[in-house]
Amino acid sequence: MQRIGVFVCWCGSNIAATVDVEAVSEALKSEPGVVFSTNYQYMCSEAGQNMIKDAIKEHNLTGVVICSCSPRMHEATFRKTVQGAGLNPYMVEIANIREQCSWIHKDKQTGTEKAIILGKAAIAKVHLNAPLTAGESPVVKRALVIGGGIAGIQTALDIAEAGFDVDIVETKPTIGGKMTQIDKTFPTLDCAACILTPKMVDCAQNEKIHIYSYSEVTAVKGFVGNFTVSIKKKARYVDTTKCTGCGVCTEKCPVKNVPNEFNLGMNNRRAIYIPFAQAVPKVATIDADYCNMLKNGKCGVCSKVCTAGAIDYKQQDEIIEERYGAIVAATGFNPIKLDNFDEFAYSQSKDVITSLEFERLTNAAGPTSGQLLRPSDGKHPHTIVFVQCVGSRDTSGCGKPYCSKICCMYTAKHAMLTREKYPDTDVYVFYIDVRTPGKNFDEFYRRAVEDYNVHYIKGMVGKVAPRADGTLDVQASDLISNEQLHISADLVVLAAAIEPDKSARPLATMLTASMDTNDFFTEAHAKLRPVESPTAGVFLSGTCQGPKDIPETVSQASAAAAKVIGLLCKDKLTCNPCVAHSDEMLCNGCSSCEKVCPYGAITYSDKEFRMPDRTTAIRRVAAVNEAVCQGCGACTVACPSGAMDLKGFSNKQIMAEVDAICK
Amino acid sequence: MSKVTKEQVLRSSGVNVLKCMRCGKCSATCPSYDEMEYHPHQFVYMVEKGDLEPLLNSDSIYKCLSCYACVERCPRGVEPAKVVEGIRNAVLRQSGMNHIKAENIPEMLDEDLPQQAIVSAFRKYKR
Amino acid sequence: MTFSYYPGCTLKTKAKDLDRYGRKAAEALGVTLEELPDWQCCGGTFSMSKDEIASKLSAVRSLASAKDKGNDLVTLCSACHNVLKQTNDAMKNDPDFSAKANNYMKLDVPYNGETNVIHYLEMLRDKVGFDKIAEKVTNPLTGKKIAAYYGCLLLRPGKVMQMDNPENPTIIEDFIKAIGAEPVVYPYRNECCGGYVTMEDKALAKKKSNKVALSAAENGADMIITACPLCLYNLNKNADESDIPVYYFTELLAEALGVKD
Amino acid sequence: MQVNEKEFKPTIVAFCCNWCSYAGADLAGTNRLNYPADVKIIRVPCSCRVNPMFILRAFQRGADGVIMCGCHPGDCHYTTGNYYARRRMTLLFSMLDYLGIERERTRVEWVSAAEGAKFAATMNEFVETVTKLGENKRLEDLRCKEK
Repeated sequence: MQRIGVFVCWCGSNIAATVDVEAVSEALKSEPGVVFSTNYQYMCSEAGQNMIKDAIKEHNLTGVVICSCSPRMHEATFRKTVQGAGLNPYMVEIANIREQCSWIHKDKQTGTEKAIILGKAAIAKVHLNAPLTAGESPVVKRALVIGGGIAGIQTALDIAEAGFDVDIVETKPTIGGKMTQIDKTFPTLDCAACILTPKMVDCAQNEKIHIYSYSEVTAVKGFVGNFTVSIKKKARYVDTTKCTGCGVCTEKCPVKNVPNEFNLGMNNRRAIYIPFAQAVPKVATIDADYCNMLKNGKCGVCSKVCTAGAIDYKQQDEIIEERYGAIVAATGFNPIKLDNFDEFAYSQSKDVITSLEFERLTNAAGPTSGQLLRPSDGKHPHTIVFVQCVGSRDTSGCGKPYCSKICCMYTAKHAMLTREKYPDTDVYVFYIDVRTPGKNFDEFYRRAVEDYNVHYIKGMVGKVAPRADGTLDVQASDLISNEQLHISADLVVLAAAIEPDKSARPLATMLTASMDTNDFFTEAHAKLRPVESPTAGVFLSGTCQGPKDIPETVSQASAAAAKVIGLLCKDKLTCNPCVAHSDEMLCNGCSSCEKVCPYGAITYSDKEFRMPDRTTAIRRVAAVNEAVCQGCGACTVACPSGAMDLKGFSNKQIMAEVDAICK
Repeated sequence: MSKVTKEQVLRSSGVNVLKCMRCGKCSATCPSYDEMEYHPHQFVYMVEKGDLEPLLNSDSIYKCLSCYACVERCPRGVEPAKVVEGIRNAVLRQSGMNHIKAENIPEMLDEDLPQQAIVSAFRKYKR
Repeated sequence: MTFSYYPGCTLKTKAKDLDRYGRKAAEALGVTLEELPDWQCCGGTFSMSKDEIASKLSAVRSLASAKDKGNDLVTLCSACHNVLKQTNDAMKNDPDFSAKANNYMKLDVPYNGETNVIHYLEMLRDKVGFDKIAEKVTNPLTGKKIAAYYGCLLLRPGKVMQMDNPENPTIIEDFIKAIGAEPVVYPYRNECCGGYVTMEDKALAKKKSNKVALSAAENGADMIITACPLCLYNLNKNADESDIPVYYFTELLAEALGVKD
Repeated sequence: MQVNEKEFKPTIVAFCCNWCSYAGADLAGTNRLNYPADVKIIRVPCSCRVNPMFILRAFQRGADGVIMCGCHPGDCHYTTGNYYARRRMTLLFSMLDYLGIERERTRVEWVSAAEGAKFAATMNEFVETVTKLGENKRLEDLRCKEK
């Protein structure tokens, strides 16, 4: 018989306000096996933990039940506590009376009754708990960063700095990501390229970092400390070891009409191309959709002009496999498509552009060499209207329900830069709210208004009507003066919402990492573990976790790196001891469990058994590799003979909980 | 006029005015804006505040073209036109509050005017 | 191809052309339109108030009778289409409304929005096919620059009407191409012409219809086509700053098919 | 609030996988989204850990409804667990239906860690359905009463 101690937490008033904690600890005192029961303001505090330790020693407790917040919150804390008092850490069960009780039931009687039942279920379970010992598994000392934008670059550099090998997988021909397309950065107006390209070069030159550009992750197997990842290196038809990046091929290629994605299709590139001058790696890539040689075998110009002999039309996609201890998702974002917002005439007029397109139009390496010119006629625009929140904060189903966070600041930047370079331009910004939390952010926005005379108007644009004379009639509301405005604009810039990159969803499935309804990766804890995925060994960097500006992205990237380094520093990891276990005496060797195991943790072998009549028999029985088993329990239900059970969540334990609840 | 309550308008229109984030896109898109004393976003806000009296007495309720532009373009799915219709119906359902009287119809007609216009006018302006 | 057909009251009086040419063109395209024998006036406008039941019943009656016929219900007048489609949607998706309406109607079998309501244009696009129409055109309107006027009722509310992208529609433009003419895209094709207030506020109706007509003319259109009798009236009568002619789309279709008398 | 003694309060057991649905329930709590106290959650590592025996046991001990929640298909933390669970439950529920336990008393629902609102809404709806059905007696009658 266990000697059980019950500890009911008030969680300040979080639990105590709607659950009568005194009544709960009193009621649970009379449960069989309970020799001690108490309640306290904060069980997780040092005083609370000491109370538990003291009680274990004083009352010789063999099991502990804590009625408190979710086990997802403090199970680990309390396991450590009891371990400190000499008890096996797996002799603790948590009854979740906060998230599942006090926070959702307003009536104190209801809450108290339910809390008592949850407590009884935990007591019933702990009666059947057995001490468990965690095994160990080795750590592969290499990290994978998926995505080579500023987030991935920073994470990789920091991991490499700590002395670990790290690979970057980037789907584009070059690393750098969205930041390469940006002209200036807020609130300091640094040139984006000037601060980014040195980091790209650092990545390329760091011997600890290996860049798989133009590559994709196609499969992930394994678990924390020991992932096996398949990476597809897409055929770029150029031998990267030979290509010198001289660029002659990109000048001689006869196919000149390929929309240049780097400039968002506002100008053209060739079928063989280097995305931009500072690309890393600086090697050419052939676009198979446009290359004449690859399409119909007629051309070969690039091959002829390449003095390095790097062109290889026969190159194939190649899949390599690599092992990693930790994986960082840094898949980034894209602006949303504006198909659902045709009231702003984005698809009807060339002079209605997105903010990212505006960046290219003001960038010296952009299609207009940095001259702000209208895409339709190449003339200088004199009246520019910026529309904020296009598709952000939209619950109608057309856009995204969240705030994209960066638009207020970059729009202030665009407006300010325009006024600085072209003082003869009238600039209007339509806003719902101007959101500028951040160091020097509001000051920056106010400069746009006060020093640069940008017209900020509270209200939204309802319609943009392209006129036959090339102007755009912007119909909008001015909520402060309670007027409907008509502004004749030359250029309209839409601050399109941002969304996670489309590759994130399939990647999350491969990583078994969870996502929210907007396809942003979910963090393990919103406040306390913001750069970890709930899936052990998977970390989050940058906008794949939620909208972020560059400074925030870089901080999160470094934070993710710190977590990875913490993991890779360990030689061995403690495994989850709640793993499957087969009772050889019951196993009939049917292989049902082996077939459902997603990790291949179950193996069969012939074993000699001594039979009751003193003969020996050879039987085929299952054995679980505890270092590989992740404890899902699929095998326990598949087993027809009842030989397979899961430690920590055994059939008997769960049945005991069921009984306690249904009493 | 008997008292028209906020709850009555909300029930009749089926609109959740609390969803409004005050962006003003409804009023930005409204083709009748200049003819209205109170504009679509004000209808939503004033109903939320329970400030119905000015709306009930304003000609603005007859200026709405029921063109659904605000309904289509509202980023929060608020459907301001339904609030306007809710207020208008609350007025028309009061006795003697018909906005168009049958005897005045003939003088408004011309030979090409489609039936649709008359039927609609009756529906929109008369109990 | 056989469809049930709901003409509506305006098509029986002031908009006979819309109806007549629509039927002729359908015949030429091998489509049979069977007029619902017991159709009733749709009510002209769909009340957005959830507690307006009685005024929507006539539309429900027509919809229920089309259900008995078993064919898709084709409408031609934009207003009727809007009312029938919205009423049908309410019968299908607003259990409170459909319960009350069924209660009033006392049908043998309750009606729950089973009828599929499509506009004549949708019939042309989805059932006949614009490519098939182009093949049957004997008298193409080559060189004509035509502005499509959608107005408000054909496309909105987009979630219910589901005819086309409500902000950047193409169905009438594709129709114009099918009859051999050149579509003119202009920004006010889906903005309201102010038809509803033509009796109440002439000045407003003028202002709005002029905006549409002038925008079409400014973009080089020779004529405007529409599916709505009220829009046609309003653009003809009240858009006094422009003399751009306005036609029903069915008239041009009949002309292109060579069946306009 | 005065609790009516005679009012039927169903006993409902909810099996929730640790990674998605249990976290979804936590989120419902964090967001203070109410659902009836009749629902008691049992944490399991994965929906595939739910042995049909557990559900039979619950009904035998007097549960009025049993709901199993897991990660959305394709999003299982263990890659494939919820697929096994889905198939097992389909078979089990049709067998229970055959035994006279109404189909409405059993349910499988996919709730992600981000769907606190869905968790609360699902539980509200399920409790309402089971409450309407009233007390479940079929399997309870079969058990050997211990007391």
